[in-house]
Amino acid sequence: MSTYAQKKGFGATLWDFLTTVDHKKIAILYLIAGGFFFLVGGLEAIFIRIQLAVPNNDFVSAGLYNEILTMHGTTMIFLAAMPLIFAFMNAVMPLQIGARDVAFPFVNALGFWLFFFGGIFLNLSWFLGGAPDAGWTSYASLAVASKGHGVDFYILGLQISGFGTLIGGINFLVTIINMRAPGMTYMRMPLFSWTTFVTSALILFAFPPLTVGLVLMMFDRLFGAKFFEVSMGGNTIIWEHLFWIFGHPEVYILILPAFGIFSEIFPMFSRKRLFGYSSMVFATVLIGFLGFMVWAHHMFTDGLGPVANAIFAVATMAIGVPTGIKIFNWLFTMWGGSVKFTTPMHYAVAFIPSFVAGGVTGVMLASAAADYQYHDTYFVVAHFHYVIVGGVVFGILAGTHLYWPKMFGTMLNETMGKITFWLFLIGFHLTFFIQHFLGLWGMPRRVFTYLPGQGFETANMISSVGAFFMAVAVIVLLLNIIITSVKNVRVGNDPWGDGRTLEWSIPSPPPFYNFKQLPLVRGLDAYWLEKMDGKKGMTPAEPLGDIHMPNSSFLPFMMALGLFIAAFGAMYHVNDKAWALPLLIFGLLVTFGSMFMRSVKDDHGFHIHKEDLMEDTEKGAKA
Amino acid sequence: MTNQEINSGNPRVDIEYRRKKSAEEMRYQIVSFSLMIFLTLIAFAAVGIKGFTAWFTVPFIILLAVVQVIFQLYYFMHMSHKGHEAPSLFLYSGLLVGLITILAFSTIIWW
Amino acid sequence: MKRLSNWRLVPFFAILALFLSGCGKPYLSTLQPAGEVADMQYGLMKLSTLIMVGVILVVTIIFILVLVRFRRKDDKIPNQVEGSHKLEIIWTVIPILLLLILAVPTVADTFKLADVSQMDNKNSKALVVNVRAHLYWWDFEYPGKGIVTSNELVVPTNQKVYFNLKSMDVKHAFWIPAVGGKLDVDTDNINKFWLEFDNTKANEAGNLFYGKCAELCGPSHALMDFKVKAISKDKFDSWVTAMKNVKAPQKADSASAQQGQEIFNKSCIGCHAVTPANKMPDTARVAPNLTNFGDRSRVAGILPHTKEEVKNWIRNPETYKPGNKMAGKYPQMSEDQLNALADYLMGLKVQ
Amino acid sequence: MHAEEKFTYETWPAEPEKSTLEAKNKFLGFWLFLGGETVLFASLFATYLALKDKVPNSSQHLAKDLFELPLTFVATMLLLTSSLTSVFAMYHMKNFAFKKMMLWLGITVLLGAGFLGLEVFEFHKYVTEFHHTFTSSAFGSAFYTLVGFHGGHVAFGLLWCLTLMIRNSKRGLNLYNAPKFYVFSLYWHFIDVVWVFIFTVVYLMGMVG
Ligand code: HEA
Ligand code: HEA
Ligand code: HEC
Ligand code: CUA
Ligand SMILES: [Cu+2]
Repeated sequence: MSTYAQKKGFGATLWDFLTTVDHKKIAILYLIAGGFFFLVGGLEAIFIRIQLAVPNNDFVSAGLYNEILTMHGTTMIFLAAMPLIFAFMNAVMPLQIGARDVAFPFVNALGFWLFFFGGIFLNLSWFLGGAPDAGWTSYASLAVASKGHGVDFYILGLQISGFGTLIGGINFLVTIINMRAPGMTYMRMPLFSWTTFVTSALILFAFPPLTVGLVLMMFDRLFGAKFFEVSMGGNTIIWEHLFWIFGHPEVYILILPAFGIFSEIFPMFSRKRLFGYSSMVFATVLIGFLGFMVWAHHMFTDGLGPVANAIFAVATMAIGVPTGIKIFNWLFTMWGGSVKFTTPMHYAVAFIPSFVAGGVTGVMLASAAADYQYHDTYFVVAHFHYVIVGGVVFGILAGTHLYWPKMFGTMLNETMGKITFWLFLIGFHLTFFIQHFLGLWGMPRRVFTYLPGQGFETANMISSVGAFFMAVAVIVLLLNIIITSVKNVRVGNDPWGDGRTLEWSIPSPPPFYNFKQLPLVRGLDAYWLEKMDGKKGMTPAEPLGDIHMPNSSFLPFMMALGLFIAAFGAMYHVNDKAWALPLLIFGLLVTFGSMFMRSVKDDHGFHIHKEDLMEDTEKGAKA
Repeated sequence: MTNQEINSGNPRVDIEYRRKKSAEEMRYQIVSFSLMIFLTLIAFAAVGIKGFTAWFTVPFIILLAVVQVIFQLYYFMHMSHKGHEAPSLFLYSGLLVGLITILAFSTIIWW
Repeated sequence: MKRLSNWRLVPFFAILALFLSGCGKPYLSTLQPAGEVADMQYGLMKLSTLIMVGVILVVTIIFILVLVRFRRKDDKIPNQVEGSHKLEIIWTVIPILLLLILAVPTVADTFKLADVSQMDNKNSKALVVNVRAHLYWWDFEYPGKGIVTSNELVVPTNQKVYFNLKSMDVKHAFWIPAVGGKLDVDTDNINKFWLEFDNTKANEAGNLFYGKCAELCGPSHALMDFKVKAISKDKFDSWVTAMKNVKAPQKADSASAQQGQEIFNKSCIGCHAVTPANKMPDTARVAPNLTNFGDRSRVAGILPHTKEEVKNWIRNPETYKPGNKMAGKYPQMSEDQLNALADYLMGLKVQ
Repeated sequence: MHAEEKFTYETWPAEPEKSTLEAKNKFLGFWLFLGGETVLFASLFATYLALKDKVPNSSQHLAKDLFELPLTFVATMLLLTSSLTSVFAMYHMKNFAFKKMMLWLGITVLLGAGFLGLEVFEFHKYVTEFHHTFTSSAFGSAFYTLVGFHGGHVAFGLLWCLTLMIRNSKRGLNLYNAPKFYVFSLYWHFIDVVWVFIFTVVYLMGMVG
């Protein structure tokens, strides 16, 4: 492989990654950055659990606790879970639909850098006077009252990274609509690509309300607007609505791709096609649609009135139906199959009871009158960690093991993988199961401590112990990654042996142009069909020809950097710092200058010639 | 995925046909522009002329706006042409989400 | 295999039993409801838990069967089944039915809990309490009775009590777990709801329920507790009369207390009132009303009600409630002055 | 068809905005973006409706005191007409008439600039005569944010169009830049769509009371 496998120096590799527009490399960037933020968020979780292990603890102070709590939620949702999911969407979806590239490689890179700089900006708050402390929901009255720059970091950081997510979503949508391989109809698309599609659509419609909410909050905090100032006619409920109109779809943005990953794993390791494929597709779309109709279930105790509460309660319950359809389809995919318990399959199997437990408590929460008791207690904390950790994090961990060979060309160690799994599973249930009861016994959430004698001691201790199991599990995973990367045993196209979809029909990692010739797709599970017909690979849909590829570019990095700089200017401008306004203008100039450069300099990309491709084949055959 | 040739074998015939098509479309567009201006005039008149109640005027001018926007979308932005299935799907989905938002904000923000 | 699945069910029943037995503390737990509202909500909890456990059971049984029966044993390729319409209809329709069973009482109860028509009824004798939440403390006003008390709500049992909730700074939430679900205390608007305190249950709980702030409101959100003294109607009426009788600040009875009163009148009275008929507009009530401080069960909602803790609190409120609005607003007190103040405050009793 | 290919009137494709994969992607991607923008503006409209006339005291002006028909009418006419002129531009783009396209785009820019000028004048008037500012009330904040977001979109559109025109003035039409012009015109119509709702919901409904 002439162009791909060349050894490069560190500087060259770094430059390569800073300028890359290749979706597979961007996937790796997302994986690294998301993984890093997962560790940060996890460390914050550990601090939370240490503080709450015993009553009246003073491991951290009250104010600091609120910062840790806020940053834990914000980091995990926006900077860990979403980017990790984006990593898999980037790495796998184009391969699954048989595309050479995504629709907008440049925009794809820009999306990553915006997320990255937004995340860095947010976390710099720790070193620049304090992190945001109004909860990840940042409800307006408290957020506007919050002193210092913490909440400003939240507003600006999320604004920048949210914009990255939005354009990333558009890119995936266009890729799926326009760039499917010949024969890859919508109803032949693997479920992970389907969930990518629906998730991207949710992103497209859910992020604008967040953007508006953040803009209003920014105007209030930095430019003297009065949206949330009640004495000036403002209204804080506006923020809550905007946040949750975004926030509820957001949780499905997280869970649907995880569902997608599991929908790949169950058929693979059961050697059986997905049970009820079309109803799975239908359920995915339905969940996405209903996801926009239920946001006010987070606001049952706001006093919106019984009519609104009743409507939103019933609408929320309805989501249980399509989700149930999925659960049973997965179970019946395994039914009658030939189930092999690889590490990814462990996660997939454990996901079912864990997620169902979290899902049904969700339906309990949906019962508005009863939610007056659950709301803002540890019962809710238990609910959402059951769905998020038992669903999203399990999905991410499963995906990591499953797609690692495809992304890096080497397998993670299975034994260590299973150790990670068991430790994490035990720790997870230990931590969060008992929290249901804490909530019911009367423990509110977001408390930095609790007084002795209320019956919360034992349960909190158990919960904290569980968190450490998860920490050890994560450390084993890190060791696994290091050890296997050092050994670097190369693997072939289909290292699991049970691959069903297109990504397993090409080398691991794939060449930078993915498919030498676009494959002809003859049905669902295209690669499996060919294998069952006794063929070794896909039948090409086109003769070998030149391939058009995009050029690398440093501009995405610069555009994001510009906004990062400008954000500092906007923030310190309220302190009457003389340099703030110039900094703001300078940052915006960098961004708009880069955009200008991009639009005036034609970029036609380049072509890989037929001859080089043939040479590649020969070398590949020899290697 | 390279594109199929859209033109027929004989470029001249094709060009003639296309010219005629675009000229025809241009006529539609001018008509719809005139209608848009006309609708705008009515809307402003409905507000400018005293004597209508708000209960009549508000729904009426909103209706005029909706009609006018449909002209914009279907004639100026060519949504009536084929190949706009995905754009319409997403535009209408966005519209749906937006309308629900507006409905919520005019009912359950209080007052 | 059958035995195995039965064995696996044991923990679920154990959990169910634990859940329904209602553990936790009687003055705090939502699982030991002590009033009509909490009862209703507990009923919904039980119903929904029952449904959910049923769902989990079904899933678990299928799950275990799959895990046991379909492990890979050989390299045979299983039958590639596309799906089954019959099954799909079953697992669409049954959940819909289950959800309907839950939805109907949910909607009914939601409307019942929101019924505050008695409040607006001019002729009704319903008891109304105006609750005002401040950063880390609670103010309770009994309109029509002309009395105010803080941090300790006093209510009669076995009758509906209606609440008007209003926040004076940021958003809080008013929650008495054992008696009923919470309602947000918003900055934008007054929220209304009702609770009912059951007499027998109140006695079991020692007539004292725990109340909490359930919405993140700043550093001391965790410490924004209050207490609810739920007493019989007669006792409540006599308490109201006793409170009303305090027309002027109560006279201190000992020398030390008298000294304390002087200090108090110099340094503290600017914020704290010691008469129950607080005529100031609500925005001017910046500190808890201390008229009946001696009758309370906690200092500042959290500390044990002892002289020592009163002194500690005044010495340095910041260590007990970070970010509270009292710290640093009055001169540093000497040990003697603290003693005197504590004596005075502990003597402020109406009953 | 390659993007760099040179064309003549005869060989120019019927739908230049969709003749290459890149163009198709751009076309679709932009439409999707407009779908997102719809939600963005809907959120702003919703906020405005919730905060309309929400002022701290009765000395401040309400919508019905501020707005005037003539100004809004002229602004509306400018913007609506500019929508038509950009349709003309696209008509000539499809006929491979580069000069005419540029002319109409130029007119579009002028009309847009006129609109923007009126808006600045209007804002200036509210601030100086009525003391209705961005910070004077929640109503003020919501009004300037909604109308300002639209104005910002107009301003961005003008810069975009000018950049496209200057950049491509010497090179004529090809399949690389034709989709860009087309996408710009979509954007411009969308701004017009938003304005239709602004003049209806903010100005006309504001005057009705
Ligand atoms: C991945 C994330 C995720 C997912 C998937 C879900 C899924 C669901 N959530 Fe959850 N939720 C959160 C993340 C998530 N949630 C978060 C983060 C919060 C807190 C935010 C904050 O305040 O900080 C929250 C809070 C939250 C609340 C607000 C609680 C409160 O603050 O008072 C509610 C209320 O209705 C709710 C409901 C639901 C429901 C009904 C589902 C449903 O989608 C679940 C559907 C699944 C099932 C039901 C199980 C499988 C189905 C079957 C086996 C079929 C048979 C089932 C039945 C008949 C019931 N969630
Ligand atoms: C994707 C979302 C996500 C994930 C994965 C998690 C994961 C975890 N969360 Fe949570 N959490 C939230 C989203 C998430 N969380 C949200 C949104 C809130 C609400 C915030 C709010 O109220 O505003 C919340 C709140 C929250 C609370 C409630 C706090 C409160 O209300 O006061 C608690 C308490 O137990 C908690 C615990 C945990 C734990 C123990 C984990 C564990 O699963 C974490 C496991 C991971 C690790 C343990 C990582 C191990 C790391 C290391 C070992 C470090 C090594 C370091 C180096 C090598 C550098 N989280
Ligand atoms: C700035 C006004 C202010 C001043 C001056 C002030 N306090 Fe306070 N005080 C408060 C506030 C506010 C609280 C509630 C604190 C909390 O719970 O967060 C409080 C709480 C208390 C409490 C606990 C009340 C309860 O309901 O349990 C006591 C006792 C008290 N103050 C005594 C004093 C004394 C004695 C002084 C004078 C030496 C004093 N205060 C001066 C504002 C003030
Ligand atoms: Cu008040 Cu929390
Ligand atoms: Cu939700």
